[in-house]
Order: sequence, then structure tokens, then C-alpha cells
Amino acid sequence: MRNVVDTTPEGNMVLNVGPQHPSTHGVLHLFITVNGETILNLDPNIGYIHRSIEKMCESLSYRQFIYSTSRMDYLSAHMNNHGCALTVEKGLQVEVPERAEVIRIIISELTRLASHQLWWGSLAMDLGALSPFFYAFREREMITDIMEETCGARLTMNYIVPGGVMADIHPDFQRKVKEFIVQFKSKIGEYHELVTDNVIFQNRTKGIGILSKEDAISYGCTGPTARGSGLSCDIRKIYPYSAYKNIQFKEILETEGDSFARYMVRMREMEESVHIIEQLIDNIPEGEFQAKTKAVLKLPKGEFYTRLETARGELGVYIVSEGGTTPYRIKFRSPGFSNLSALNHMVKGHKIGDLVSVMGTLDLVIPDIDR
Amino acid sequence: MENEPLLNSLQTGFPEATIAIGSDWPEMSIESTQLLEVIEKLKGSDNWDFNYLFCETCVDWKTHFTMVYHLSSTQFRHSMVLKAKVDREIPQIESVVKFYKTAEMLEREVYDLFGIQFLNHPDLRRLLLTEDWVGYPLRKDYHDPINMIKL
Amino acid sequence: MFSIENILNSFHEWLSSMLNQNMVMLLEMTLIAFFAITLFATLGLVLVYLERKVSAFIQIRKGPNRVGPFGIFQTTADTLKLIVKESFMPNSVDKFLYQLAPFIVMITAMLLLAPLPFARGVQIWNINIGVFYVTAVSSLSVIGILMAGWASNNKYSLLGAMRSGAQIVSYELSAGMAILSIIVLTGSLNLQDIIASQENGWWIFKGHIPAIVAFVIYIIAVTAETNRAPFDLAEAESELTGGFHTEYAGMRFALFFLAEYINIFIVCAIGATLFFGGWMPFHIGNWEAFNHVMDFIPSSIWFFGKTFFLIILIMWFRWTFPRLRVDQLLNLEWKYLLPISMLNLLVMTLIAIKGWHF
Amino acid sequence: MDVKVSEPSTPFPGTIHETPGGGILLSSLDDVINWARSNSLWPLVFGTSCCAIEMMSVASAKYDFSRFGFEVFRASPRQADVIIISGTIVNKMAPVLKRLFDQMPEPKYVIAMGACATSGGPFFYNTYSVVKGADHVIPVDVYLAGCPPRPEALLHALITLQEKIKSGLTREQIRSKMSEEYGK
Repeated sequence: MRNVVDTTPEGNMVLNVGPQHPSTHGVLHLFITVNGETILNLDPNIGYIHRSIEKMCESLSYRQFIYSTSRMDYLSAHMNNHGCALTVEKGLQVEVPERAEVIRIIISELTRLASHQLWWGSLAMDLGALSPFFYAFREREMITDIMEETCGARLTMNYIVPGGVMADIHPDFQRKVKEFIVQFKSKIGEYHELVTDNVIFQNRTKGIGILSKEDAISYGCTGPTARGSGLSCDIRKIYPYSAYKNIQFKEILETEGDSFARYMVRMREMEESVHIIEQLIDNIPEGEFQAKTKAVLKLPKGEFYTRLETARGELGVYIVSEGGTTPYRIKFRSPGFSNLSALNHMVKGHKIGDLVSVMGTLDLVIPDIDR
Repeated sequence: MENEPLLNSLQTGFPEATIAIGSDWPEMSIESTQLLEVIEKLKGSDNWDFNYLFCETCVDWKTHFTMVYHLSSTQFRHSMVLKAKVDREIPQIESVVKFYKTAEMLEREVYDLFGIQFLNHPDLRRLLLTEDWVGYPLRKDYHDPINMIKL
Repeated sequence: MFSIENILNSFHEWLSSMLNQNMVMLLEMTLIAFFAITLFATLGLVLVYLERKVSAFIQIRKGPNRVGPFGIFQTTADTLKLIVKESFMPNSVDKFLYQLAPFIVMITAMLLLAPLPFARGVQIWNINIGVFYVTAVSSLSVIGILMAGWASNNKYSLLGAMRSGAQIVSYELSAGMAILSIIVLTGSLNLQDIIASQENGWWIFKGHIPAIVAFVIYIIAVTAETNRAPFDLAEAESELTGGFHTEYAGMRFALFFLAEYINIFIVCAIGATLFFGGWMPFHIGNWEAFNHVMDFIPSSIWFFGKTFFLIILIMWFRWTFPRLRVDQLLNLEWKYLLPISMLNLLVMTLIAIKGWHF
Repeated sequence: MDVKVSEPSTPFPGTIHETPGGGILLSSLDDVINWARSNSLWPLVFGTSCCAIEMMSVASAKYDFSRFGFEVFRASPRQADVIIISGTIVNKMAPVLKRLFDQMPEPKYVIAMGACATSGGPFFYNTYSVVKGADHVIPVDVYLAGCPPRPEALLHALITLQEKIKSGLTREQIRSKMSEEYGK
């Protein structure tokens, strides 16, 4: 551990936020220099959950390594697996059956919904409103039940294999998803009533943590964080992958770049995800759910990179292959890492209370940052 | 720009560099000393406008390192891969922080895990590991008999 | 008629018949002290249990229900555990102040129980400046909090204490103004007189709109004064981990915890007394029959019913609203609440002078 | 697995006299205290990774561990009783975890939630930074399998911890009792 200083030479107090702190959503450690309540500088210290996944993956086969990535960004575990599978498929040049593509996307969007609901609940909790968390979990539990039936797990689904999905969907899948959509649509108004329209909430988020479009580009921000600043960066839209090519949906953009804009992006994205699921749920094509692949996968020599949109932003999976059964080098470009690098810029000059709201709207998942 | 025209325009822009289409995008290999001028040209040019660094990482090839920069343009939506060879004995390369602020953290990570020194980096410290960590774990010759249990 | 007042009076006469005056007084004081401590503990237990059940109700949960029937022994278990928990003192704290702080907070809360009229004729100390006493003593608790924050030698504690100081000192003003506007109507600081003046109707109904405004301001201000959400900046769990009591463990922490709830009880009791007539039953003008039916409900039930109504209102706030930021909190007080309450006091004075109230 | 219980090298000096017919007052007081402790386990807000989400699920309305009185999450270790290690512990985190554990006042309990906290789990092999089980850092009372465990499993772990506290037995006593019951 590095030497902890109490005060800077100028006499400002250095406050250690974390690694165990309720609003860091994990084990993020921030050194913040404060003058009274005003934040002068913020220095993130990460690595408290650095599990060396990249090194570990170098000794795992192409079938195995996919599942260790579920533990990276566990709230969008499915999308992580999807990214890895896409990269491996790109190398193997496997055609994924259409049915598998559609199932993958439905589960992806359900994961996104579950992730955003958890984010909504915990953001409200960070800002001091404790009840929305429980309302969010009410709907989220419906999703985890669906996941459990079809994928076999609630959180880290491990449902994707190179070439398709591991098993066919559960017979109840479509009915339950439709039930969820009905329930969710009846409750989204409640979400807005409870939190969005609250005057205190708006005061806490409007005009706070402003990130301009230029800065968003320079800091490499992605996902709802960047879209709140008006940067069009939804990979689903601009570089469509999987079955997203054939789906009608809007890319949500807000231009203010403050916490409230990021909040609204995520809220509207939830509705958009429901819209995507509605289009697909009755149109799951018949056929195989998995393409035939060899038992031992060998990627040809080369470098493969896949970009895809997780709940937090752009995930990049970069595989360098030497032609063996294990990757030579693997790199995960995690969305949270770049978003975190903009945090210092965003909170400078704000109060300690604002740090919580900005961090909440960045939706940081620390294992995703540390890998 | 699509990959083909981008490749052609890059070839005319950088005649001395080796450029080829990779699995997704054009890949350009340069020497580490050229990095700053190449990036300046790539970012500043109106044709290319590579203003978005979405991934920066390093690969250990046992004989040398390769710094890999994935660049893209938010305006034209085209992407490219820039590779710079770094010597293994004296692992030094210029930092690109002045072009892309995101590189600050990314380069700290690379420094942490590969031990590459970034010249003119504002604050080059260990990021993920503790300050007293010995060695650079993502190098291929990293050996840690205590923590690493080999399967 | 059977009432607590009669029981207490006959108990007093029985004691007087056996012992001399001084002994009676000594004995009664001991009993009262015992009563105050018991009330302090019981109220703490009941209110914490109530809070957990109210939060469970709001959050579509069940709440504690395993420890005893309906989980009523949950808070007993918690308190017992906190008593036997290691009493912990970090090395670098200011030992004297660190140990003193929870007691100051607790003693302040206990002192405030003195002038509360629990039922008709039941009052520990019928002091003629009751309201003044309450406002004066309640402002002492901030010293305890500041002391705790400073002595803990922890940055979070210090920030929490400083926030708390700024907050309590400013919100006392508008709470005081709101109380004053009722004092203007009654012309007395004695809580019994204030209750007596509400025999034919509570001030919140009799005092026109200014009384309602004063009540709203009072509730907001006391929520802030007792460090409750949405004004719980001193603790602000998601910002300052534990605020001023970050470094406190075991029973010392429990004292802070209980004192917070006792303070809520007290401010709600004062609010009920000032605006809802304390133990006075609900009377409507000259509806004799209705008023008599209301009189049959014991006065203590009226008092606790009104108080708990206000407590649940404050709990409802806590589980609904997000927290304010520290500068917004002070803006709310100095830019909105204080001017409004001053104006309100002016209007109330006019009403009182002109005798426009009922 | 072969469990080795370390025997004290030197016997306790002197002799222990049984209280004739006594121990009732103290042991029943002990029972009351153990009852209070077991029913009032306040967890520390501590989540490192995936399991923390399932820990949050346990708090949610569907599983609702407030029924048992566990819902008082304390952010400050000084006020917490039980630390639920929900997630991987890495080398950088280990001193912090130790420190948090040290900051908690006695009696304190530890639940290792999930495979990572129990043994390193999926990150056991070929990782350079993962602590292979949180019990290398702090003593663990209840181990909980799963990656991540279901919320019901966490509830069960908490109830198991309650039973352990209520029994008032030490780790060695429980082990010898279990070996008597199930055979060596």
C-alpha cells in the first residue's frame, strides 16, 4: 500500500474513499483532496479486485476462457460471454444459427434490463432514497428467474458457447418474458414518479458532473456515459453485430452531459430494450441452437478484435492467436475503465455528495475495471 | 471510410510503413520512435480524424513488445490498428496522453503489467498492483512460484 | 374517573402518609429517574422496531418476524448484543471527549423528557417556560455530536460533525420561529397552558393557514434537527460511511442510536402538543355528544397516538426521499424556510392581535 | 480432508475445580447473550465482486433477510458483527480485509461467501494475484459453496452461523462433536 497522506502541502485534506465504502460499489479506492466539502482532485486507486483474468485466460482453452469473463462484469455477464464467443467465432469462421443469434440477443437485452434496474436501485440508494432499490429488485427477480430456467444460473449465466448457445430455451421462456414485459411496462411509470420526478433527486443530478462531448471522446467514454454527452457510440447501432442488423431500435442520446442526462439515457434504454425484446420474442426462428464445432478449438494465427455493447458501454475483446488451443494474449477493453478515467475531470469542484451521484451515474462495476 | 479506401489512403499517407488488412481493420506497423508523428498525422488529418482511442495494449512476443493502438473516428466511423515495436531490453515508448486523455490510465496499466516506460507520461505509477510488486506479470517470462499454481 | 393522574395522586398521598416530606421527595425523584431511564430504553426499542416495520411495509418486505411473535424481540436482541459487545476505543482518539460525547447526547435527550405532558396531569416537571426549555436544551445535543466527530480523529467523523453543526444551528431558527407562532397565539410558554388553550380545537385547525404553514416548517426543521433523512447529512451512510459515529462501537454507538430515536419522539411530542393539542381529545366546537365520546378515550392514548402519527410521518420521509446536498440543505433553510417562517410569524402575530383565530 | 487440531504444547497449569451444582446462573446468562448475539447479526457493507449482487438479492423483498434481523447493514466496521466476504480476495485487498476484520469489535464472525472466498474458486490456477481462500487472511466461521451462491444458500449460511453462536461451542468442540457423530 502506498503511503497515505493526511493533508497536501497546501493544507487541504486528503480523504480516502474506499476500498470498503458503501457508494463505491465494490472495492474502488479514491484519494480525494478536499477543501472543506469541495473536491479539488481525485486519484483513483484500483486493483483491489484485480484477479489476473487476462493472464489466466492465456492458459485456458477457447471453450474454457469464455466463462471466466462472466466474472468480469458480472452484471452483464452474458454480454461478456457474447463478446468472447463472437471473437472466437470470427477466428473459426463459424456460422452461428439464426435461432442462437436471436436467443443471444433476447438474453442480452434481459441482462441489460437487469443491470440497469440494479443500477437504478443502487443510484437511488447512494443518493439516500432507500426504497427504490427494493422496487427495482422486484422486477429484477423476474428476470433472474427467467435466466435460471433457461440458462441455469441467476447471475453468471455461462449460456454461450462458441457457435451458439449451450441449450435450447425453456418451454416457458416466451410466456415468462411476456409476463415480465407487461409487469415492467406497468411499473416504469412508478420508477419515474418515485425518483425521476423527485425535486431533490433532480437537484442532486442536474448540472452535476458535466462531461462534454469532446472530453467524452478524449477520455474514451462509451455506453450511456458517453451517450449522455451526445456522443453516438452505441455499437449495436453503428457497428451492428449478431442479429442487431435486422432490429428496429433507437439509439438513446442526451446532450446535457450531466448526471441527469446519463440517468435519463439509462432509463430510456430500458424501455428500448423492452422494445427490442418485444420484436424478437415471438419471432424466434426455428432450427438449431448451436452450430457444429470441433471438440478442441484452434484459432488460426492472427489477431481478432470484437467490439460490442454491454450494459456499461463498449466491451472490446482482443485475442492474439499463435494457432494453438489457447490464446497467446487476450485483452479485454472494459467500458468501466475508460469511464472511470473521466471521473476526476467530472467531479472537480463539486461537493463530496456529488461524487456519489456522479459515480452512481457512471455505473461502475469494479471487477470490470480491474479484470 | 470502408477498409479498402482507408488502406489505400493510409498507404499514400505513410509510404514507409507496412500496412495490411487484418481480421477486421487495416493494421499499420511502425517503429516506436515514429509513434508521435504518426499519431499526430492520423488524428490531425481531416481525411482520417482518428480522434478516438478505444483500446491500447501491449503484446509480449518474447523477443520484443508490440504496443497496439486501436484507433477509430467518431466522425467517419472507420477504425484502424496501429502497432509499434518496442525493444525488450529498453522498453521505452512515447506516451500518447497529449492526444488521448484515456491513455493516461491505459498506459499506467500497461506499465504495471508489462513494465513499459512511457516517456512524458504525467503520472506513471503502478495501477492495479501494489507499489512493492516485483516483476511485470503479463510478460511471458514472468514466474511466481508462490502465488501462481500452474495446472 | 380512572386515570393515570388519579393513580399518581393517590400514590403520592399514600407515600406522604407514611414518610416525611423529604423522604417522599427523594423516593419520588428516584422513581422518576427510574421511570425516565425505562422510558428512554423502551421508547428506543419500540421506535427502532417501528422503524424497521415501517420500512419493511414501504419496501414491500416482511420486516423482522422471527425473533419472538412478529419479531418484537428483535430490537431487544440488538440492544442486548450491543451491551455485551466489546466496548472499543481506537488508539488515537481524544479519550475524554470520545467517552463523554455519547453521554451528552443521551443526557440531553433524557432532559427533554422532563416537561413533556404525557397525559392529563402527568408531567415530570411542570415548568412555566416549558417550550423555551425544550428549544434551549435540545440545541445542546449538537455539542455532543461535534465532540464525537472531533474526538474520533477520523476525517469522516469530522466532516459529519461539521455538517451536523451547520445543519442543526441553522434549522433551529425556523423550528423556533414555527414554535413562536403558536406561542404568539397562546401567550404562554407553559406546555400545560398551551394544551389548555386547545380545548375547543387544535391550533392547526384554529390558526388558519399560518398555523398549517408553521406546522409544515416545524416538521421539516425538526427532521433536519434530528438528523433524519432526507437531512441525514451527518451520518450520510453512502457518503461518509457512518458520519460522526463512524468510530463508535458497542454501547456507545447504541446510545447515539437510541438518542436519535428519543429525539424524534421528543420533537414529535412537542409538535403534537403545539399543533395537535397534546393529550387533549379531539373536540369540535359545541358538538357536546361527540366531544363526550372523545373524552372517553384516555388522554395518554391521545398523546401517544398523535405523537406516533407524527413519528410515522417522519419515518415515511426517510424511506422515500433522496438526501439533499450540504449546500442545498443550507440554501433551503436560509433562502426559503427562514424568510417564510418570519413572514408567517408576522401574519400570525397579526391574527393574534386582531383575534381572528377561533 | 484430514483436519489437524493443534494440541496445546503445555497443559494448563493447576487444576480446574468443577463448581458443585453451579454454573446455572452463568450458563443461562450465557444462553441469553448467545441468543441476543445470534439474533442480531449486523453485516458489514463489504462486497468485492459477483457474490455481492446475490447478497443484495438476499436483502431484496423476495428473500428478505430482514425477517431474521440481518438487514442492519453497517458501513463502519466498528458497528458490524459479521463480515460476509462476498467475492474474490486478491493480494492487494488482503491487508485491507485484515484491517477491516481487526477494526470490528469482538465478538465477530466471518462468512466466506462463494467459491472465491472459500478457496480462490475459478481463479485458483494460473493467477498471480488471487488469495486462495479468505481463510489465509482471517478466520472463517461458515463456508458457502457456489459461484455465486443462490440467495437461499446465503440465508442458510447465516442461519448456520446463528446455530453456531447459539450452541456456544468453539471451533475445536464443534469439530470433535462432528467427528464423533459422523465417524473419523
